[in-house]
Amino acid sequence: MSRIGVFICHCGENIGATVDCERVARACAGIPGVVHSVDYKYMCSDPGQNMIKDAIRDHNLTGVVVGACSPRMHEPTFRRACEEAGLNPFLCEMANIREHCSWVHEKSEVTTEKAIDLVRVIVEKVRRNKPLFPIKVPVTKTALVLGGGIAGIQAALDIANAGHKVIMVERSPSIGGHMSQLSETFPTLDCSQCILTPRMVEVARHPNITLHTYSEIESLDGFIGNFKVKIRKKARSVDEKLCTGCGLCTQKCPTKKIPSEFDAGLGMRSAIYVPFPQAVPNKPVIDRLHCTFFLKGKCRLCEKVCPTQAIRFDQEDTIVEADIGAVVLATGFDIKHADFFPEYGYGAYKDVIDGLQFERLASASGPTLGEIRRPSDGRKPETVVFIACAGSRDPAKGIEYCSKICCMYTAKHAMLYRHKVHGGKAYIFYMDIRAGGKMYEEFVRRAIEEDGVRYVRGRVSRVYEREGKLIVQGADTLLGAQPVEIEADMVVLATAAVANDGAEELAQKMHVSYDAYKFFAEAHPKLKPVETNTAGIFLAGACQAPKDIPESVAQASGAAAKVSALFSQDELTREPVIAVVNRCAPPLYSTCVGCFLCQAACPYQAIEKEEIRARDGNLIKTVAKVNPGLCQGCGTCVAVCRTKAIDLQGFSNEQVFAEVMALLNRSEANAGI
Amino acid sequence: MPEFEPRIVAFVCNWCTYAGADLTGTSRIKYSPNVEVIRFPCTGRIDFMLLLKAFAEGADGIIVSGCHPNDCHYTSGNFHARRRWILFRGLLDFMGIDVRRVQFSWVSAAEGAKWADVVNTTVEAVRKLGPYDNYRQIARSGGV
Amino acid sequence: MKLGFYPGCSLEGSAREYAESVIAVAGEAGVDLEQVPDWNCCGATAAHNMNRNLSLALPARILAKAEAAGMKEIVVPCAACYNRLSVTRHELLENESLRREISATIEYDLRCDAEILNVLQMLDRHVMPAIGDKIRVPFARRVACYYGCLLVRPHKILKFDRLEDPQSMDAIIRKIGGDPLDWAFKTECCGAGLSVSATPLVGKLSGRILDDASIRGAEAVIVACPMCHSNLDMRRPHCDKAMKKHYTMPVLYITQAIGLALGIDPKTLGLHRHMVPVKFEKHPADAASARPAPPDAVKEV
Amino acid sequence: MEELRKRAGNLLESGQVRVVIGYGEGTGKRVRAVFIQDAGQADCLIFDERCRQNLALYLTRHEVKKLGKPAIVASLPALRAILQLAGECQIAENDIVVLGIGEDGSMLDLPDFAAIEKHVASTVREPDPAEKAQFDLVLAMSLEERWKYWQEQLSRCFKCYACRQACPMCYCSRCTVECNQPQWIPVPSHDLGNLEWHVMRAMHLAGRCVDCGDCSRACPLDIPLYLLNRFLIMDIESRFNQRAGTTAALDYALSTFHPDDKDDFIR
Amino acid sequence: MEMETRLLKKEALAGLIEKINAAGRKIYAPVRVGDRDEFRPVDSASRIDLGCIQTTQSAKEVLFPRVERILSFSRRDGAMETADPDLSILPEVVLFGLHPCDAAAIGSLRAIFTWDTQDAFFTARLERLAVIGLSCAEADEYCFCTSVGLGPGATDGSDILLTRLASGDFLAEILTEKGRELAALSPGLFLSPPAGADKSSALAVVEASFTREQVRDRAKAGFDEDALWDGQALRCLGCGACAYVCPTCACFDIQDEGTTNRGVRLRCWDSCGFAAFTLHTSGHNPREEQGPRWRQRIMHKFSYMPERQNVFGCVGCGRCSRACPVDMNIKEHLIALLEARS
Repeated sequence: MSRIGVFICHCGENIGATVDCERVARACAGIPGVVHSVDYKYMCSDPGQNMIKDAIRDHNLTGVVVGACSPRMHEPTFRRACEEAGLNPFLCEMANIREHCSWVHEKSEVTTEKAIDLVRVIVEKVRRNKPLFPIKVPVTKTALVLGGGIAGIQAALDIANAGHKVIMVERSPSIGGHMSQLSETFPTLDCSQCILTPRMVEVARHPNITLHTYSEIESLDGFIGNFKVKIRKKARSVDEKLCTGCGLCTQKCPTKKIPSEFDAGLGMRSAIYVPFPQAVPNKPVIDRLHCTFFLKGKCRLCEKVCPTQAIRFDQEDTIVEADIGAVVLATGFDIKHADFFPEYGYGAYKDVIDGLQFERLASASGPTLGEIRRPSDGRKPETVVFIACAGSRDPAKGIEYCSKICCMYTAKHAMLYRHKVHGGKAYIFYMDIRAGGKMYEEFVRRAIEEDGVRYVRGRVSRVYEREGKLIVQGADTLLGAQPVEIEADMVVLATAAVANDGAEELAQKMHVSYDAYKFFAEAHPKLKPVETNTAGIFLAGACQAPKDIPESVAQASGAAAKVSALFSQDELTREPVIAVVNRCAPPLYSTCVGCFLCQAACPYQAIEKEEIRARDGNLIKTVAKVNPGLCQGCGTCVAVCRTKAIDLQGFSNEQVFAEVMALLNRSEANAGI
Repeated sequence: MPEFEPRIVAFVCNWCTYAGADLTGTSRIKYSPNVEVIRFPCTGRIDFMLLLKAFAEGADGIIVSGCHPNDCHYTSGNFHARRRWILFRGLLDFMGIDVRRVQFSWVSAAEGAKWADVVNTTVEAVRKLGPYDNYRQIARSGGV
Repeated sequence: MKLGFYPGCSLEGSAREYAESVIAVAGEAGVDLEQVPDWNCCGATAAHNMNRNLSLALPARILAKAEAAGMKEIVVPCAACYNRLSVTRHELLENESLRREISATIEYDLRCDAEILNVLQMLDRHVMPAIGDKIRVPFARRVACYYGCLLVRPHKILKFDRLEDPQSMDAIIRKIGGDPLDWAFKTECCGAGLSVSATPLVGKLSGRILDDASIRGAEAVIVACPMCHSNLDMRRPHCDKAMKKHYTMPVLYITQAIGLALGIDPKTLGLHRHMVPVKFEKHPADAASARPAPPDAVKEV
Repeated sequence: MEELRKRAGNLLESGQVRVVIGYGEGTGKRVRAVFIQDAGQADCLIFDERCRQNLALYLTRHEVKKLGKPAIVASLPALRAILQLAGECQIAENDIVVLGIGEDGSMLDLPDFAAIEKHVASTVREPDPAEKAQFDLVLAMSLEERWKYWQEQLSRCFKCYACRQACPMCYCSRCTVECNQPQWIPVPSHDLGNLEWHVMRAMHLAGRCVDCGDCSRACPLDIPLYLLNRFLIMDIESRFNQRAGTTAALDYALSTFHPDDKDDFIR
Repeated sequence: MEMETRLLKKEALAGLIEKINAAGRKIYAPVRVGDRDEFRPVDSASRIDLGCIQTTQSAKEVLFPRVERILSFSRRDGAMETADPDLSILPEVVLFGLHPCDAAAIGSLRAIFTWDTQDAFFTARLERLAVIGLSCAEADEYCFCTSVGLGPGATDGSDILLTRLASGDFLAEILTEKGRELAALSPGLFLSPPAGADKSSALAVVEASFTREQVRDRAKAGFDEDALWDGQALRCLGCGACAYVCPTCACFDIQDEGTTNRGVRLRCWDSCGFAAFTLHTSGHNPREEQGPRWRQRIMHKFSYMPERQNVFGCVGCGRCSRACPVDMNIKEHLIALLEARS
């Protein structure tokens, strides 16, 4: 007969305010099989947990039900407490009487009645729990870091320095990400290349890191500790071993008029190119869409000049397979482009540019070698208007969130402009300045007070070109909403930070959930920011949400720490919530009739065929068998199986059946003795 | 005569709708208390027999909710569930069982407000339909 | 081809020439415009700050009359009427209880299935395809197409053209041989109803519009709304006073421009009714960097 | 019939098969399944329009398997059942010899599953007009009427399980009806027990039933069970374009899916 | 109690039914349903199908319902209480038009239900039952009552046995006390019998193929002839149709339904034809295949019951053969059994 202990938590006032906890405890005492039923102010506190441990020992309990918050919150806490008291942790379950009851209903008889129901349902479930023991699964101690921006670089270095193998995959020809495109970085204005390139070199030379640039993920299968990844190394048309990176080919290449992605379209590059001088690996790539050889079969000039004959026009994409234990997603972000702002004339007027393009103008390795010049006629602009929140915080444009970093880099841009063009006038139209980081506010004050940047609080309604000038129409809400009209030579839009295109397909390929804006979804906004709902896959950087460099690096180190923790043991213990095919005495041996309709339903291909043979070796029947390493416990096979031969540990047919019966049959216990 | 309070059981998946319902809680959005939730790892795990059991045991309405297509933590559990519900709902309707009392929905972990709305609209709809006497009558004939 | 036609008060009053040109051009394309029987005032912008149900009932009654007469498409040249009828139709279709309430008020169970077309939609759908080859005198003028506000807002309901940078009128002008100017004041406010209560303000607002058009060398301003026409044309003295300049550009309705291109004589097009005489002088098209015409199909958020 | 008897005799004499499952004369005008084990008895094999029972059901019975490799006289429904059983790994190609008989009574040469698939694909299934009329009648009923109709029909059932035992696709060694941990289906044949049994039976045959009609014919109380199966067959065919008994490969509606299966009821 | 013979005019039948109805007795009789006959409650003679050879289901449901609540339990503040159903409210029932084989079947049922413990439910219903039998004027190839010691005019089990004469009137033999009570309800309708009324000429002719004693001895001797039983049972599906339509099959299963707090105990029909009938919890099944189960059906009716309750368990009504989906004809199989020398 089961000896179940029920522990009802007040959670301070969170539950106690609307649910009569004493009555719930009293009511549950009446349930057959419950031998101990108490309530306490904070069950998850140490005294609370000790109450449980003592009760387990004193009443030698065979099951524990904690009526408190969501199991997604404290199930591990209480299960660990039970384990320490010698009770199998899977005999402890939680009834969610906080998020699903006390917080969402008024204080009333009905609410307490519902709380009792919810606890009673879980008591019936625990009564039918079986002790389960974690599954031991080997862990491949190699991490896959997806994305070569500063977040990816930091994560890769931390994991590699912890002594584990890392495979980094970067989509573009070189690592570095958006940070490599920046001129200086706030709030210290130190040169982005100077602090980034040493790290990039460190990645390239790190013995534990295998770098695949100009490559993408083909597929990812398996599960935590046992992923199998297929990486598609796109054909560079250059043999990386032979190429010394001398750059002769890029100079001699006749097709020079291709807008450079690295320079955000302001500068030009050749068909065979290295994105930027400090590129790692410093090996060129042939852009097959523009290269004359691939278009018309002629030229081959780069092949002729190459001192080490490293050009391979016939190179094919290759698929690299690897066993992976954990994945860090650090694929970064993008900014909103093109004709998203007709009212600002963006994409129509050459002198209306976005933040990244201004960075390239300000960057010493940029198309204008660091001088701020107008893309239209190359003249130095005397008046530049910066427009913050271009697209962000604008429900009409479908982007409601704040992109977090634009206030800071817009202040930086204005400061850089003032430094580079002394007589220039800089205006910034803003709504609110978000400068919450360390030394951030001081940086913005410096821009205003020392560099004379004029901040105008108001939104710009229209930018139009007239007689060579860009007329910026806005309002100044601090001066009584006066309409303001500025004749500017150049306008810089701080456009919204959005997810990369292709982020959705990548998330689906990695079985990771994502939000409405296609940013990857963290497991818990506050408590698990670097994990995803998929065990073994972690997040770092702006792919999770717009964030600046310090936060990306911090998150990357966090993700790396998680990976190192995972790799710290040889075997990974996995939750034993997996499916099992029943076995019984001969002559039946199992109710499974070997129809294998379940096999097609299993997303993890975890169901195999097993032949049951008699002692003399002849085949009696072929039945299904679940591979405990692959099964993730979704239970689809259990619902597809006609003969109920396969059952899910922790959510067995008997348990869920009993839960339905208990929920709908209110007993005297509810009547409240 | 006090207003009829329907009893509704909700079968939800742990990763999306249950988490969505948690979010409804953390955002303190009030909704009617007539619905009680049973947690499953995935909608793929919900056996169609459980819906029949729920009606047999006196439920007036049923909610089945899980992850949006392509969001399933197990990649395809909700797709299998959708196909199962398309067929099962058709069969129940063909046999005269009132499928207006069964509300299927996708609620993600970020849609706390939607969960409250699904609950409230289902409770109101079932309240309008009244207690499920037809089914309760044959359940009583079961000798209980 | 028979279409419903709702002139509204201004097309029978101060904008008679708009009605005449619409009917003339439609006639050329074989389109017979049949007035909505016993139509009433659409409530314009005044009704809805008096009483919401009134602002819905007035247009609803018009729709009811049209529906009773079996009209499937109703042409509404005046932008204000077009706006009121479309918004009302949208509200009633979205909200069943409101539809029943308003149907009760006007004593007609309104189904709202008739479609509301503004003049540009009517031209696109029924006129331009029919008169492609009938252009006798190409309207070879550099013009500024002015859309005003009510033709494109509220965008979520009207879903007509692009909100910030509309292109439909420009496209029509190109088709009849004109050279539509690329300029930024397409949807800037002309002062609308303030024409009576704050005429100097209208002078300033409309003046700025005319000023920008003239700097870019526009020979005329093309409009599709009687309110815009009256502010840009009738209030021209106020504009001149506010901007301290004298603008001679005529203001034409789109249908008048098409009429001219089709060779219809100016009198039937009602050109003689304008305050600013309809004469075209060649302005030196200065070297303002003409903005390349953005692609038609670009869909705006 | 002559050719059938000749081929059966040869198969038995040559030892290719140990038993021929076919039809023989029964009581009065009735026909019954016969299990011919020596060539001499081959003459009592018959085939005419009375022979409608789906003999494929005996292929999964261990009493019959015990007799050794069988040949089976297979009309069209039996052929569909054989393909579906193959798809569910219950019979392999060389386990049986198929004596296929076309609708016109002529012998078919069906050496392997592929040939059976081709033949089944070439036939068109015309439902019996009376059954089609009854189906449309129920479909046209209101919800309340359908409930009353099915309560009337199902309340007569006394759970003799002839519908289950007569069905070639119900070969489970322990049917879920006999599972009492938990007791999914109430055992007594009261209204609730009957309704839940027939819903489960229909759902367990969804995407598997080959529409041979044996369940309705076997029911001693003439309850129109084919209506439930046919509804699901048509629903699956129209929504997912899948038909049971058309391929020897696995193509089960409930364990496959298409990302954009259409539904009009999920919020 | 000596037997009286009276005459019941065919017009008087309606009156008799009315009288019985008026006396508050519930009458069941064969009624045409679609293309079959079933026992249904009737309140007027017109609905009775006198020409019915045999109903699909037997009338045993009146004495032994397919589902019967034998007790209910509920938990009141901790303690479990049980309550027996109130048998006093059972109605008085009259089975009209029961053929002699079905009437005799009641004897077999009584033998089982009162063998060692008196089954309260069965006996309560039996006390309230009166049977007005109807001799068989017609039989079909499935009937074999004469082979099991009965006949188209047998009187066992009936309180009154009507035999329809050529004139359409009924010869009524009042056989028991209950029969006399029924007749006393409407004395005017029972007239003195016409002279020379010969009952046997109005009866159907059913040749006997064997005697039940032959089958009893042959079956007992043939218990181990597996090949014989297996051969006969190869095509048997293992369903329960034969058991559930049979007037003498009385096997039942007990099921508890409800929750830990309240519920009921139900008795419902079961059949030895099912595979799970003899399945042990250990997984072992003494009767693993259909052959032994078929043998059990024959042995129980023709060997075990005569031995234990000296009454035969088969009355030759032929329902099991008619209902069987795969034409397992019991008469034909018994003949085959006798012909196959052990």
